[in-house]
Amino acid sequence: MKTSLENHKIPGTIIFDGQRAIDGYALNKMCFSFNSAENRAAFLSDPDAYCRKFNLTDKQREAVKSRDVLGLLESGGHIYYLAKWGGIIGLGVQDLGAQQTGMTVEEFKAMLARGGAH
Amino acid sequence: MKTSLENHKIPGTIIFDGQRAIDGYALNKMCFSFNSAENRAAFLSDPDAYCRKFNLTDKQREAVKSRDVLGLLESGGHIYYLAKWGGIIGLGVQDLGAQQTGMTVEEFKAMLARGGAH
Amino acid sequence: MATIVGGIATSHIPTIGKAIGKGWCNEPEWKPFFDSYKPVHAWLEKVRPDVAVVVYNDHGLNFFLNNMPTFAVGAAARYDNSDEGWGLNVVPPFAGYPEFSWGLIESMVADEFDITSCQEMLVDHGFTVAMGLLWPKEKGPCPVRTVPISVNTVQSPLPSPARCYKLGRALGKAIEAFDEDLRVVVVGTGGLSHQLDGTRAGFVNKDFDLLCMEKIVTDPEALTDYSIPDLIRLTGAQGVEVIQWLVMRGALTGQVSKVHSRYHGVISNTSAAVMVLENSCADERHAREHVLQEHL
Amino acid sequence: MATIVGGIATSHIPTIGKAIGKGWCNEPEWKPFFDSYKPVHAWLEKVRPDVAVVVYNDHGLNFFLNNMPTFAVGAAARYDNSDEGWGLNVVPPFAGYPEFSWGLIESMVADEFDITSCQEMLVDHGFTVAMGLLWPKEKGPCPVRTVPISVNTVQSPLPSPARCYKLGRALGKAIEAFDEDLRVVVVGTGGLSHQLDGTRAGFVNKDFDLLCMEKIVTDPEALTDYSIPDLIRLTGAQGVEVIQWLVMRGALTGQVSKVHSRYHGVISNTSAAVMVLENSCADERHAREHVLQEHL
Ligand SMILES: [Fe+3]
Ligand SMILES: [Fe+3]
Repeated sequence: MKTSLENHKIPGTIIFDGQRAIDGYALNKMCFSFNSAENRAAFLSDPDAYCRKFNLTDKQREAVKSRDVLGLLESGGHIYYLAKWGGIIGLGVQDLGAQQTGMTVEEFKAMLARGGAH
Repeated sequence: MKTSLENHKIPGTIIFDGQRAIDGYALNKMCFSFNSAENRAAFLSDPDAYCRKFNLTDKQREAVKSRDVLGLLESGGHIYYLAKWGGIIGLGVQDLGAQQTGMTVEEFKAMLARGGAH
Repeated sequence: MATIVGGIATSHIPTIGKAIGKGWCNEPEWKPFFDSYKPVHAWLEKVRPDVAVVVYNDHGLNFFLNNMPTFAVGAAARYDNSDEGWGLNVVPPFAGYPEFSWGLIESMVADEFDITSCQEMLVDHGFTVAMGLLWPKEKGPCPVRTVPISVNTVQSPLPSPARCYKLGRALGKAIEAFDEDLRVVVVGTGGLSHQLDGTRAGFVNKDFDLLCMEKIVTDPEALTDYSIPDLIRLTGAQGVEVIQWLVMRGALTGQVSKVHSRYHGVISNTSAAVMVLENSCADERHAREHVLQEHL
Repeated sequence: MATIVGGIATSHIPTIGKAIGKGWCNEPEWKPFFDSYKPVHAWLEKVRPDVAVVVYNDHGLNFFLNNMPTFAVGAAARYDNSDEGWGLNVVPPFAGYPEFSWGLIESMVADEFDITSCQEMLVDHGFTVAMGLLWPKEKGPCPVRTVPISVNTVQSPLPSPARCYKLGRALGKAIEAFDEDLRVVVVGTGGLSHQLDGTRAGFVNKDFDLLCMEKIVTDPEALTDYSIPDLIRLTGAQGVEVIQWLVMRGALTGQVSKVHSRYHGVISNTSAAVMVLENSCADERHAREHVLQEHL
């Protein structure tokens, strides 16, 4: 599939286009379920079983296990849904940002305090 | 509220416009639940309790009890959702049509066989 | 590039679904009806589409009033049918084609249609009865992948006939822009005249049905002059489903040839009809596009 | 007839919602930010709107990918907030105004916007944080009824800036056509520049933010020349939320006066800003409509 956005690749972001939506549907559906406290508790009590219940791919389950945000984005996760997963495991948007940019959280926050990345 | 369709009143039909949608939301939500066999059984075991669970108005509960199709349409039911309720209580679209037009089912079917109403 | 081989318009009356499920197609009462789909099958065997884009309306299986789209396009790998509540048999799932769906959605959104995308979507009798008529299970596994497009015929305001026709034009352009060598048939389901609600229940308008069947071939723009209230008055409150025929027709080129057409009279409460339109080449579309633009 | 008193653009950063919930508005770190909403409150007390139409984006509370609208308009009597999964306090419900919502939906569908109508709809921080900033609970019960309008910023393809601006124009026309003596404020929430995903996470573009804040007043059409990929590049993947500002601006007349404007720099990961635009009279809109038509 050639999408119009693939003709506009933008360095440093991962456009959530049709192909990513296809790849990530199960992962995003799992993360969407985290709007419910009951589901968050179920995930925490056995994360891998919860991932299997939603039919995540091996790669996605591995990325969940290793908290690999870029890996989850590449395999179709949308950042809005992934943020719900992040919330459960104690990763806020600045922790997610730090990890993706290879900074410590302090470095990432300091960078934002200086007006952000350019 | 003045809707554009109220300026186009059409004799013999009941346009499902915004005002009817407002009036009928609970009723339609109840009927939509009848896509599930379990919910259909719950309705049949105690219809009025099921109506109350969905917060139908007194008028709507009365119309459900007396199987008053025109009354249900007037109070905001949509025919597609009401058809699901009809299915439960053994009223197909021709039974519904007969009731609304004041015919027997045989008369209504015969009218359709002659090419329908005009 | 993908090619549109043509369009099919067909009723989707639940009773037909029941007859299919019961295997009644050779019963005397049903044989003339089902036989009238034989030329459709012959044409489909000739043109061999890879994909069917099926424009229909959901009757309260997948969509509810809490989130009711005007135009919803399926983008799933598989579409399940499900219990509609009043006893129609549930049929096996249909194959989707999400990459193609996304190609269509991208193009239509770029053309300023405000599409709802559905990566999971139950298809009701508006879709399944048409599929069962066009590709009967007796003839083997269904040879096409599908893209369901659901048009709001539940909650007023409905999209106007003119808007539906324009959606069809954007759909045709989107299909032809898809960068794979595919053969695509566009199906519009629903109608013709009928009304289920109110004191005019049982309303049928054969004259208007025949007019629609004529104009849809030769002069579809004439049908876009009707408003939704016009259509309700002329074809019945549920007869407005004919707007799906207009989406189908819009996806074809300006000139089409009528391969097959049959008006059946009333089945259950509804005028039943089927038509097959063969598409002219895409160049024809582009030549006509300008003229259409002025008309609408 | 209803009158549009003006428009407000504001960020809706979750951290602000947290600060509101904790009552931090007089903490040294937060006071300058919250104080910058005092001129907004003064203006609202002057113009006394009856209704707020709030154009925002859902971040995965109410809408999921199985049924993802481009433009969704609330038509409920009450809008509940709910647990978003990552710890923001749930705030009390907001009053809706379904009759007004239907007036807007009817008019916008007649103008060929393919609206999704929502008779039940959870509103997330994109809506609630803005409401909490504009009508703080300390000042008493919220004096406005609301119509939430959610714009798809999740699933590509997103509606283009030009399409969003046109939606705004149709919205403005719809509001003014509503046959009751109402005072309406249109709120656009979101932005400005920020990016949460990818190796460019933490991206901020103050220059572009300031450009947006200038152009939204004097020359909003200039912003409609950007494509979505342009915006992603210039304002960050999530900075595209500025399309909601464009919907708001489209609903106002051609000429507006800037009552208040403040750029705050980065809060959490996002450039925060607030603006108040007072609307010119409706006649102004109609005079400009023709010119806009040619531009777009
Ligand atoms: Fe139908
Ligand atoms: Fe946001």
